[in-house]
Amino acid sequence: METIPIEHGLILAGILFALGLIGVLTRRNIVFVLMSLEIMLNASGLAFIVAAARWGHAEGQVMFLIILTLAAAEVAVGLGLIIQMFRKYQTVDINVLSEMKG
Amino acid sequence: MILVILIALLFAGGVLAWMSERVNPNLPRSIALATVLLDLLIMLTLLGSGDSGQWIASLEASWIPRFGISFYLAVDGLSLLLILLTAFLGIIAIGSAWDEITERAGFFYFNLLWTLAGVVGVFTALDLFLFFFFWEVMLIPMYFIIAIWGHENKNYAAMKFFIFTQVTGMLMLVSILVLAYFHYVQAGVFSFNYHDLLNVSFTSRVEMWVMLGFFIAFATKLPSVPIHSWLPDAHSQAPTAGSVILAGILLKTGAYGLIRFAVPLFPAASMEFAPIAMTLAAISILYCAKVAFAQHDIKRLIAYTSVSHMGFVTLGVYAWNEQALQGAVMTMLAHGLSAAALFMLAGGLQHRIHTRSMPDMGGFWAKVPRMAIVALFFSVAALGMPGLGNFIGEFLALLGAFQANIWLTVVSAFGLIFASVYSLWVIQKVFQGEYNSSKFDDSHLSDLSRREMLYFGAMMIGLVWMGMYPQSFLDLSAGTLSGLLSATADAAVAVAEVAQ
Amino acid sequence: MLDLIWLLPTFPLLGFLSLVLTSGRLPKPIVAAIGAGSVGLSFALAAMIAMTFLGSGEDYYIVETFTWMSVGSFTPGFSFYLDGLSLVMMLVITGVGFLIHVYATGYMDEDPGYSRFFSYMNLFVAAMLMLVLGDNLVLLYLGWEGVGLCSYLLIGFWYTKPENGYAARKAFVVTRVGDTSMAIGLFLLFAHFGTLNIQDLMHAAEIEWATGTNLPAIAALLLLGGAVGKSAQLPLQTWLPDAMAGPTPISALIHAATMVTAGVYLIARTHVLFELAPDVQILVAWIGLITLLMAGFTAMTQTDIKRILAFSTVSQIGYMFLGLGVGAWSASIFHLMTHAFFKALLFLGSGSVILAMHHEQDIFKMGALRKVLPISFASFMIGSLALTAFPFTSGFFSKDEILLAAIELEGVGFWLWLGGVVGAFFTGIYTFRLMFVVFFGENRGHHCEGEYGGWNMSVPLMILMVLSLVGGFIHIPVEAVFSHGEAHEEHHASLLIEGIMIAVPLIGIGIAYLFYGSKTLSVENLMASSLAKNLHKFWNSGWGMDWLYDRLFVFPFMWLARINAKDIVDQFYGLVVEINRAAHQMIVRSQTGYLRWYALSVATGLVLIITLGVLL
Amino acid sequence: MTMTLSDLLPLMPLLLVTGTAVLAMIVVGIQRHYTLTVVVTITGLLIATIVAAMMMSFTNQQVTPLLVIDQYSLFFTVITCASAMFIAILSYPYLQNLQDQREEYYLLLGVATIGAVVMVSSNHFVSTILGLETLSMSLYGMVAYPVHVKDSAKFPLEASVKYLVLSAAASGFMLFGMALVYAQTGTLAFSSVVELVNGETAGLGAGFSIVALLMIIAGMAFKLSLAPFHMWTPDVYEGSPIPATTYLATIGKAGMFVVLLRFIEASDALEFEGVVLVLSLLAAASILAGNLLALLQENIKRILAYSSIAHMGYVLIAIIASFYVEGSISIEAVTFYLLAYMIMSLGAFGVASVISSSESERDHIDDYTGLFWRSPWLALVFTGMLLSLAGIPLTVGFIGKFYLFFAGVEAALWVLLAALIIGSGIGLYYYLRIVYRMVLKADDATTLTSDGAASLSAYGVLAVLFVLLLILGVYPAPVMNLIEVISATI
Repeated sequence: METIPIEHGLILAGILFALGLIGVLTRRNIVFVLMSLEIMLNASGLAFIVAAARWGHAEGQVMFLIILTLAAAEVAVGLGLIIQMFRKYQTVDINVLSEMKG
Repeated sequence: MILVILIALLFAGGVLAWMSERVNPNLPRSIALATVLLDLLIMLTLLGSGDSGQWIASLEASWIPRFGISFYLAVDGLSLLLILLTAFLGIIAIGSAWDEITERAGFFYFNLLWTLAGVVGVFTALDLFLFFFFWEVMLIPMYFIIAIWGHENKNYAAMKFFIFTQVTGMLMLVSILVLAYFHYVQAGVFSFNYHDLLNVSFTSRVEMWVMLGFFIAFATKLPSVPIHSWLPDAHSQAPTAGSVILAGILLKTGAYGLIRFAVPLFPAASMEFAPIAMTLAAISILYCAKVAFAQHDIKRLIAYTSVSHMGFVTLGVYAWNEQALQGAVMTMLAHGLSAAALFMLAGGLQHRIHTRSMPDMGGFWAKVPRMAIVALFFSVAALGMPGLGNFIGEFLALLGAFQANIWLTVVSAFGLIFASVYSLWVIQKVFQGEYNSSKFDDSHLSDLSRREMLYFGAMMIGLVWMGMYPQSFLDLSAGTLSGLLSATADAAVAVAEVAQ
Repeated sequence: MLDLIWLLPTFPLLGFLSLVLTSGRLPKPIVAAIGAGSVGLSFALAAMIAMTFLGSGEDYYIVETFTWMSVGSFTPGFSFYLDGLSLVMMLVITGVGFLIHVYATGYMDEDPGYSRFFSYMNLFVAAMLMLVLGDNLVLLYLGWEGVGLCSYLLIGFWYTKPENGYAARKAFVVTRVGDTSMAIGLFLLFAHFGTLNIQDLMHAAEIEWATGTNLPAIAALLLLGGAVGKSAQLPLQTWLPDAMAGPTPISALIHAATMVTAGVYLIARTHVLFELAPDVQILVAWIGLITLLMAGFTAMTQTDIKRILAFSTVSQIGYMFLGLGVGAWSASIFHLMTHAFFKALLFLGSGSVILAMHHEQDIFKMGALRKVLPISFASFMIGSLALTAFPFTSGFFSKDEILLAAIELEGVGFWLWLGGVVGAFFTGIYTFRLMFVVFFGENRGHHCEGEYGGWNMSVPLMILMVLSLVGGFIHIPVEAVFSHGEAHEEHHASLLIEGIMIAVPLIGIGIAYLFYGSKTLSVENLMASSLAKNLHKFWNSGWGMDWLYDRLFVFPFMWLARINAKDIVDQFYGLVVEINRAAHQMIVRSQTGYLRWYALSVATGLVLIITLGVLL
Repeated sequence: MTMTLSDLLPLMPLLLVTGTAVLAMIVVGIQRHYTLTVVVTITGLLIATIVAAMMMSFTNQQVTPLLVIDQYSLFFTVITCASAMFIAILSYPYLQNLQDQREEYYLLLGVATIGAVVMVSSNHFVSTILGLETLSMSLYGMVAYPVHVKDSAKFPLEASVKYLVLSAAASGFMLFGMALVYAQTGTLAFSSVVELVNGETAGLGAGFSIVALLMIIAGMAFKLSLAPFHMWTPDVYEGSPIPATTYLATIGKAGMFVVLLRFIEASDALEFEGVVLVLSLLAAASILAGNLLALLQENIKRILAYSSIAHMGYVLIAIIASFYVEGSISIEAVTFYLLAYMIMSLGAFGVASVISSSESERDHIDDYTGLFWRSPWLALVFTGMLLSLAGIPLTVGFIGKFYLFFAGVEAALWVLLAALIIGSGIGLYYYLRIVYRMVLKADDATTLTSDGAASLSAYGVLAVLFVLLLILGVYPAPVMNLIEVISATI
């Protein structure tokens, strides 16, 4: 059976990761920022899966599950904050959060 | 043990003085005075016990075994001379603060005593870590003295003082550590003990760099051009007692460091470096004398003259022969007294008329004749009048330096001319000429009080003693200095051969 | 007896201490008693010591008291060295000094700083005695600086006037230039011989240094620097005329009789060194000659009575230097002594005139004073005669010896002699110009009530008059000191030369008479030409030396000081601070507060470190 | 992979902390009582501290592949638990007047401490991530805690959002890097990357390893706020309530540093020149940027934030030195400095916390004017802490800096030492500026202390810290010996 080379999988994960990062950088809507963060975390998860496939371990897959949980928790807290933010500022534009500087 | 008591007494006295303020605001100064007097008495018991070349008293206890650091204090003739000066000027400083410091006196005397404790520690520590420890300990209380009781620009001055000495101190720390590390590599154990570190050998390049770390730290404290510029600010802004301590004692720690550590630890590098150090000294002497002349602020002026005079010390130390070294030590002592006295006079004037600006003064002779005579005495002492201590120091330093480096000595000797220019200029501006009170409030312009005369009298006697019978002082340090000279003789010869 | 020599400086020193410590609280008579009495005691003791010493027939006598300091081989002591030279000096200092002290008790009578004045005077005498009695150069230097200090203090005695302070500082600083040169000379000598004991040095130098080599020349030059500073010779002569700002007894004591001759003493003391450096020795002569001529020209143009005398002092010390330069050591010392007599007399006389004229010093505002001020007139007359070397006055003998020694010198000797004679001609003119203007002619408006002061001012004048007249017959016992330097045969001068030397000053006096006594010749006519005017101005300013030095040294120094008052090194640290500030301002702008910007920096950082890490 | 009782015993401190959090939750569930919750939390943390300290002498074992309970981790467990306890005590008066539910804060604090204890014991990526995220997740909550309150002094929301987004991104870096390392080595435990590259096992190439390591390092650098990953620090510090800031600045930093230390030591990352270079650059940049940024700051929290950037840079020097130096001296340096840093940061923020409260934060430098004459003891403690941060003798900061210098000299890291000196020099300015403000004459004579009994305990904490500061500054030998022993276990 022709296996997919590990490099390909990692490159895919890398591209995903980069996309997520770019999303974080370019998006002004905080919901999209959170989504981009999800993409970054999931890219890492993919990388773990790929690596686990290389070694035939379960460890990498366990790690992926942990990442999923982690991302979920992250988003939960994040969304909570977004609600507070929307209450206070009536907007989800992340640039309003720039009162502290210098 | 006696050495620990010396230092601990000052620390404890400081705390006690601070605490006592709650009982009675006049108590701190009495406690401080009593503490330093007691210290002086204890020091005097050390006099005459043992040969001056030997360690008169010492104490060694393990402190931080991880690094082979010990709590190692010892006193020989040179150290004793300097801690005596410290205690003496400490008393004088307390005296000058007696009426001047009324706010938060407790904390003031706390800082004063802690500074003194740090200085005594510096003069007695023989473990390099401990030395550095005390070196830094004395800075903080001094910082407070300037920053709290200083004059109009105190924050700037205090900050500058602190940053200059601290940053260069860190260079010295690095050097100390390199030294200790080399000792570790060569002997297999960590040690910061002075005697152990004397035996460390280097390649000449490394030695030069390590020596420079020490030199820069000490040259800052001395101070020497081009790292002198903290001093005029610190002096002009500090309260009188602060200036007395700074000029009288703190500057001497730098010179002491050169004599005790920088040269003996790195004899070869020091000899090689000597022409540069002496050049810096010559520049210090002339340049700062010139800058002093241009100052309007009387305390700034005296501060610059201090730099100029300490140039003779550097010159003497790096000439590294018996006359020159004794000259350096005598200059340290004599300048300690004369500069302290001049700062007290300037401080006294400021206290009375609330200005330090010389163009506003003039003709005070008739108003305050005693003060005028005292000022004249110390100015004349400062310009190197034979018969007074400063002459002995500067003359010996130059005499010795001439044997080491003719041209730099000749150049430095011109400092004697400049010294007369600015010294007499001060007398002219302040005490001679027409009296004109329109520029300041002269309602408090009174002559020196009995108490002030007592302090000045003591310092005058000290200077005359140094000038007329310096042997009492020379004998104390002679043993130490000749020991250092013979220990470094080999290196000196080697460097001289290379030079040829 | 001789062992008591240490008491000589001690008496005035004690006087000084007691006056300073009481600081003006003592009544005047007691101050006078202490001030003059202490010097009187010293003089009495000095006289006894002199007799004992001369009676003993010893060449020298050393009294050691205690070691000043002992550092390695450097062990100067408070030791006194008595020989003919120091004997003469000590007698002149205490003797003339005592007379001037007595005179001053009257002169300073109304001054509020009476006690201060005498304390300085006493300190001066003590220091001066140290200078001449010290057996090593360090002790000599102690006295040397001490007299300089007293000179400074006394010139600036009336301190409320800034110009007095200026004159005082100028005197101190200019002489300090010389002192520094001398100090370097001391270092040099010590570096080579390991001692600063004068006699040891001289012996060692004779043995180790060959005549005409570089080292003795340099050493002699450096000492010469000190001497010209103290003795107001070219090129450091500018301070002395200004020093007249002090009270007149000071001018008499310090700036005529004693301190200014210290340079002469120094060279005489170290004459061995100068003999080892013949070039330098002849330079001494030239310096003396040029100085005496320049000062002579200037003296003719001055109008201030004391300044005229001051320039004359410069000129007379020029003669002494001339004498030293030609090897006439004892003649120079002889002239030093006679000069002390007659110049002290002249100054004290001028002091009486000034007091009587209510502190007027311009001679053209005086006139016809010979009747009103007979004692002053007498002292001026005798002093002037001695100064112009009128035959058989004291000045005649001493100046004669110097000039005769000069002409005997091979080569340049004639020119030196000729210069000296020309100088004597000018001396005649300016001295009697002063005489005729002040004491003859008609009163020019100033009211004068006759002699001021009592016996305490007149008696010293009279004693000095006697000394000025007969001082030339005193024999000074310095042969032993200069035994190996000087030819001791009598001078065999031709009649012609003797004649010239006697006649020339008289011609000068005559010219002065024609211009100022009989008014047959008019100064105004002479001054009509612009050349004469300019010359007058030039000479009057002391050959523009002050002008020159101001531009060469004073102004550049002041300029440097002024532009760098803020200390350029400090500015550098200010720059460091500014750089830090600027860096802070710049970098703090990166903290924009925008989340996306922060994320960008994180991402950039990541890319950056990965790039760096991978590339390496 | 089964847990036995002998595995549970070493986990006692962790279990105790967890128990504390759970117990506190139960207490809150039964009845809301502020003081009781606080007491439970403090007591639990205290017990955990004591137990961890007692276990140090005899415990040294790997518990499951995830956690290593050795003397080193126990040492930091003690420090962590004690610090958490101190922060809990400091929080007590601070939050007393909060117009909101106050009790849950202590739950968050407890949970965060669980995360921190896991971190200091971890030598496995999974436990690192678990610990780190537990800590971070709780901190988001602590930072944003007063978010409901209308007139909360600062911007907890903004701080929390910034922290969350950036921290999650950094976690992403770290996770991705871990995945790459895992792809390289086949294990999630900290292990030598280098051996695998050079060994026979099929590696993916050195460049790959470097990228992997650097991504992990970048993630950690973010958490440690090393330049250029530092920008969140001042904003988050400023916006958070002071006790949360304190937690972030002390436990958050120290836990991460222990992980970094173990990771660097285990992975031999410093074998790669690139990694050394990057770490050196991070250290130098942090030192300079941190100090320069703090230079003219007017806000105490921001000053301390920037200075923490610099301090992390200082410690990094010792980590780099560990590669060059034989023996454990540089690990000791890191350990001692972290200890010192904990003490002085706790103290400095503690003073700020004592004079502030949840409705009025006194974090502007002007608030401290004349403090020396109004509340001398507070000012004394603050001065001590600031001087210690500046590295002045008599304080623990000096000994810490001495260690760093020693490590740097032994490793001959001259450039970094130069940066250290320059940075410390700049640092003096802003520390002294605060000290100067405190000794200035005050305009008003009001004392800046919050009311009585509640803050008494906080004063106690400050006193303990101050005494520690001095004792460790003057006689550090016992602690040094201890650190020498435990550092050998890494």
